[in-house]
Amino acid sequence: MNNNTDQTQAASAKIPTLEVNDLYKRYGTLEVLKGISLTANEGDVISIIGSSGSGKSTFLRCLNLLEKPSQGSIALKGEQLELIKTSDGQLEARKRRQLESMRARIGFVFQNFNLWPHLTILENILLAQVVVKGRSKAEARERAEALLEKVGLAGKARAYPGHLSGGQQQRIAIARTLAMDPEVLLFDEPTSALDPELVNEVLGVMQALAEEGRTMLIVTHEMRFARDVSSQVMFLHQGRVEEFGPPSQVFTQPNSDRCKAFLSSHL
Amino acid sequence: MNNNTDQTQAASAKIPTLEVNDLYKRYGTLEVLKGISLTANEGDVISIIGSSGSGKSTFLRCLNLLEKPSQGSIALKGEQLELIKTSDGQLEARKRRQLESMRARIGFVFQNFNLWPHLTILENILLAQVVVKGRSKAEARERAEALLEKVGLAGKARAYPGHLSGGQQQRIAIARTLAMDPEVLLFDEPTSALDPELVNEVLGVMQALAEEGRTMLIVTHEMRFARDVSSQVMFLHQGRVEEFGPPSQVFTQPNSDRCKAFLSSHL
Amino acid sequence: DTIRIATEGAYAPFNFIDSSGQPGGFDVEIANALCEQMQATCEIVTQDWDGIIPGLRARRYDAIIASMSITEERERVVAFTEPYYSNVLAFVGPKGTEMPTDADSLKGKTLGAQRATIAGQYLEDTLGSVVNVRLYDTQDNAYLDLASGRLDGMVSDKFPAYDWLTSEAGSAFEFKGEDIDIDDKIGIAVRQNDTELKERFNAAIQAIVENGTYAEINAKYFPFSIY
Amino acid sequence: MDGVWITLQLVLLSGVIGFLMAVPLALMRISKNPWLWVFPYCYIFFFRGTPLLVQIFLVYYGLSQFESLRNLGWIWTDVLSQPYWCAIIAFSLNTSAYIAELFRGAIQAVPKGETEAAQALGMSQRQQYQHVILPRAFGIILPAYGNEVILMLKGSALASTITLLDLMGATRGAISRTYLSLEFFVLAGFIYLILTAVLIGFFRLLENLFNAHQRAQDMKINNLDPQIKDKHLEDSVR
Amino acid sequence: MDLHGFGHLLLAGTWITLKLAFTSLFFGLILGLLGAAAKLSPIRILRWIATTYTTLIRGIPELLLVLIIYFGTTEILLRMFDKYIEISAFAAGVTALSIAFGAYATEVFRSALQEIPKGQRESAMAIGMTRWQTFSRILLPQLWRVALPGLGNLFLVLLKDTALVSVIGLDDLMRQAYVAAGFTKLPFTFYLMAALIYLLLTIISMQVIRLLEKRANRPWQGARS
Ligand SMILES: Nc1ncnc2c1ncn2[C@@H]1O[C@H](COP(=O)(O)OP(=O)(O)OP(=O)(O)O)[C@@H](O)[C@H]1O
Ligand SMILES: Nc1ncnc2c1ncn2[C@@H]1O[C@H](COP(=O)(O)OP(=O)(O)OP(=O)(O)O)[C@@H](O)[C@H]1O
Ligand SMILES: [Mg+2]
Ligand SMILES: [Mg+2]
Repeated sequence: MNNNTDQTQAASAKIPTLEVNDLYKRYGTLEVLKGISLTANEGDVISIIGSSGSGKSTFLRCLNLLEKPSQGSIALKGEQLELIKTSDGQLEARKRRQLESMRARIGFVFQNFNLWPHLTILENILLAQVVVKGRSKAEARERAEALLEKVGLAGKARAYPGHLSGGQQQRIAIARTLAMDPEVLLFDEPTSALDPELVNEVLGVMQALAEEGRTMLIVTHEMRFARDVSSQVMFLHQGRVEEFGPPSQVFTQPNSDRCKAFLSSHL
Repeated sequence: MNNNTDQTQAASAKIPTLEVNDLYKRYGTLEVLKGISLTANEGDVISIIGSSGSGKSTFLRCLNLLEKPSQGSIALKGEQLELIKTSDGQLEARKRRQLESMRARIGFVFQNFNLWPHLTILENILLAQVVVKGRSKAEARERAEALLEKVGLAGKARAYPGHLSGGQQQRIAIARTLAMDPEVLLFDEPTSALDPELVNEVLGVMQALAEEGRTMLIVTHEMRFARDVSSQVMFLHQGRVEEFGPPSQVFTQPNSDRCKAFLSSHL
Repeated sequence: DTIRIATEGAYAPFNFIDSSGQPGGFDVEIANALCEQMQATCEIVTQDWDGIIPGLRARRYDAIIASMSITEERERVVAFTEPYYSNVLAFVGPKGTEMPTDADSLKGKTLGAQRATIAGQYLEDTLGSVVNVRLYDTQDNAYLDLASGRLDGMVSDKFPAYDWLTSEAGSAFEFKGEDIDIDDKIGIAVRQNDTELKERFNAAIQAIVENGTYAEINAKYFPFSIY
Repeated sequence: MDGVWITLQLVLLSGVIGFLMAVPLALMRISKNPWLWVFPYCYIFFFRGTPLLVQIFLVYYGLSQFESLRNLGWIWTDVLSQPYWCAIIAFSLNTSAYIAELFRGAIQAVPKGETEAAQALGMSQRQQYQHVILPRAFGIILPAYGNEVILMLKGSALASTITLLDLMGATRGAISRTYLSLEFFVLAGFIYLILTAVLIGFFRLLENLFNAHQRAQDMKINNLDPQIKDKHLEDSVR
Repeated sequence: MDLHGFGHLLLAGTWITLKLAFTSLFFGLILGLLGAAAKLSPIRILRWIATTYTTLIRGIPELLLVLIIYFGTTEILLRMFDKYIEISAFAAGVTALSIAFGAYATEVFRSALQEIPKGQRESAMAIGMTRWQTFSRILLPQLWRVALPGLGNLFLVLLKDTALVSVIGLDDLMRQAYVAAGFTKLPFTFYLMAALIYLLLTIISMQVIRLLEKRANRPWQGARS
């Protein structure tokens, strides 16, 4: 926990890319997130680990308000996302415009991909570029094709998502998000359906993105991945941050017993 | 490839649990499986590895005819599944009854879970036990509750699948299949959404099942998992079996270059 | 045995269904008088107009007494008795206006009638080229449009129109010009091979006209003879 | 045969107008803001609740009861007093209520993940609807929408109530001259059947266009692009 | 409103209308489900039958269907036994309306079935359920969610289509209003009254449909996908 504070102080000089303060999320009486704070700077790659049901996905989803948090604050590059309480006690964006523009700057890759079934692969990647970013069709197509090439699926441009294998869908989902050139990227288990070769590739892509100065939050179950790629690791347990720090520290000398136990099971 | 033949000869004395011969699958002009044969004996745990899109899921799905194979034969405990050609050139079960009873004896855990969203978790696990196995409600419920306990989700019995985290859904999918006490179990990436702790647990469950004499085919991207649990490893590439043998051999001295390259990426 | 007779039940004053659910009206009273004359037991059923001839052919009932005009086309499918009254047409227009009913002076006016009736045919055939013809599904609709002012006038069966003119809704209108006799005879329809029943009806009609029963009924509804 | 033409005009024109009205109605209807959903709720309630006949009546005979409308100049003389336009108005209002209800259901049936994906990419609400939700919903309702258009085709027979000589009106006219009612009904039925078959064919075409993903998934794999390949699988070794 | 003593007749008509509507709804739903299942079946003949059914039945006016079924059957019976056999107008009306409703419902169910993710069917089959079990336990319960709005539309149309059966001698609500209007010369009064009754029935149906929809949607409430 004190690592968290250290890190916040260290970063206070420049504006953090993403700043989350004391985030809570309740489903009815079930409290899933119990006050999570996080500061991510430019180029940070933060892995979020924790056991199933500990609130990792919920946390990510709260960051771009796919899930309404119950309490807390979120700021992107110093710009505070304005929130108001709704009648059901959850928070909601005050200005829809602000939310939309923030979302366009935050990329999100879903755990279950959520491709649009009625559009072809190419159209899936084109759409948001054209309507949100306002790119020309030609420009967007060029970008899409380059990305498809990169994830090795150029040949599938005209297929529908229903024709793809799990790993292929996952790669498309990643390409769709990358096409938007977001400043912050949120990945929910981006490699769960990928084979080791592809994991390495995706890992390469992410490292390149980090070097470009993009900030990434990655929920993952692959400890190897977390150790090798990330600049910080966050261990969630029952909706609380139990451990936070650089991987060297978290993986070798965790403070929390809970974290120790969790990591020990990773052989 | 010759490992495959060796193994068939060794097993010829007793009846193999699952025997697949020369399985082909074509989607239009795209040939996804190009003649796959496999013999699995009681207690065998066979891991199927290979890169994304190599046909692993398709192979599993063909085994219980979720996907119609184009050619080949399948036998369960010596009982040949009777197939006939349909007008579109794919194979179909000749007697629906036979197919249904075979399917009830073959468990299948899907890559994307496919829980039934309109039923609660408990009902998801109860349903097939009652309508397919003909168990009494009370008996089925007892079994379901024991399994929920085992996968650590007893508290979620009355929730709907849409309210669960990815890992929780995956565990339910496993429980639902186990509840049927199948003789052969087919798993499509059963641990992709699980954290390392749970992976270990599921691994334990599988080992216990193998010791009970159940046969398992597991598609997985976790090489550690493949190495530790399986009795045989099958490496698929472009719809062909490129390598088959005990993990000790496949992981340390693979014959195929392609397999070497694949494994080398797994650090 | 009983003779089953169908009537429509929505063509007042000839046939209607009153608030107790009983059929009544000129047709019904004639039907009852005929049965009494024939010393037969009768049952009167009501039936929607569109299905009334098919129902007869399907033997749901044996005769139709529902103010049905005797026409060549109908005679191809059913047989008719001698007429039991004659229909004439009349022009109807708003009270207090001059409305000559010759073709020249009607030129450019809008006249209405019910579709699929003799009146409608008459209007189309004789005045169709000079006036705007509007044909309505039901007579009620034609009345409504007359009242709304869309129509300058209307051609209709005289007797039902008489009934409407005497009601509150029609009090602002009156008959215009002369009656139009288009030789429209109203008869009782029976199945074509049912000659025996036809003859019995014919005899009975003659009998009630002669013994004054007919005139009695007529007087109940109209101050003039419609035979 | 003029009747057929009028019938077709009625169906096509009010079909298009009705569809255009249905979309905003459905969108307002699913809003959580009571000021927005009350109007479409009542509208849908009224137009689905009363027989089409009554609606035609109200437009044609009802409007004429208002003195003020009759003084509207060309709106009255060229539109509101014309049976043709009254029929179009009534049919459009009627069908828009039914289609709006279909749309509402379909919009709610679009899987949530697909909307979330659009949100996460920063699409505005309008864009989400325009590019993801409505196209998906349209695909979902197509078969039921075909129903509505066919029902309207047959409903158009009611136009004869207000003196418009559509197909049914023409048939009745013919019946009044011949009294061979059943035979003429059969003839009219045959013409309706042909018109319906044409409509059904048209909707099948639309479905193939809009729901290509389903079709391709289910059967016509043969038509898939033989080029589709996963680069990742290509041999890098040999 | 002064109904001139025709109130009880309107009520009787309403009762007939309701009986017709609900009986036809019941059989029509069954036909619709069968039709949709046939349309999506791999067996070509079944698909062909279902397509013919929906095209033909949706193609001919409902009135004609009523006439054909009622008078057609009488005619056939007449030819067969050479004497008049009364067939119940109610049964004929219900048959005609059910067949018509079923044809439209087929399309609604078909679109709903196509929206259920393929994986749902697959996981049921993989666990060994028969086709019927898959259909009744997995598909049917999920079907309603998508199908209800379309079915609601059809039911409201059916409610009014019951008026067609007056042609075969059933005194439904519309016919009673027509008769009363004819007797009293007050068409506005009686048609308005009939409209109000239809509206009342619509309100009730809409509420019931809303409840059903809410129930069908419950498992998805607050769910993520
Ligand atoms: N319905 C379909 N129509 C056409 N091609 C298909 C269809 N389903 C799968 N394919 C193709 O078949 C190939 C094999 O797919 P499969 O799902 O078996 O891969 P996999 O080995 O399971 O991959 P992953 O590890 O990514 O899940 C892929 O290239 C895929 O695009
Ligand atoms: N819509 C919902 N309603 C109620 N509870 C929910 C809902 N969504 C999630 N939960 C609960 O919130 C908890 C956290 O879920 P979350 O998806 O964040 O877990 P996770 O850390 O991502 O797990 P996994 O690694 O399995 O994906 C879980 O216990 C889950 O059951
Ligand atoms: Mg998760
Ligand atoms: Mg797969």
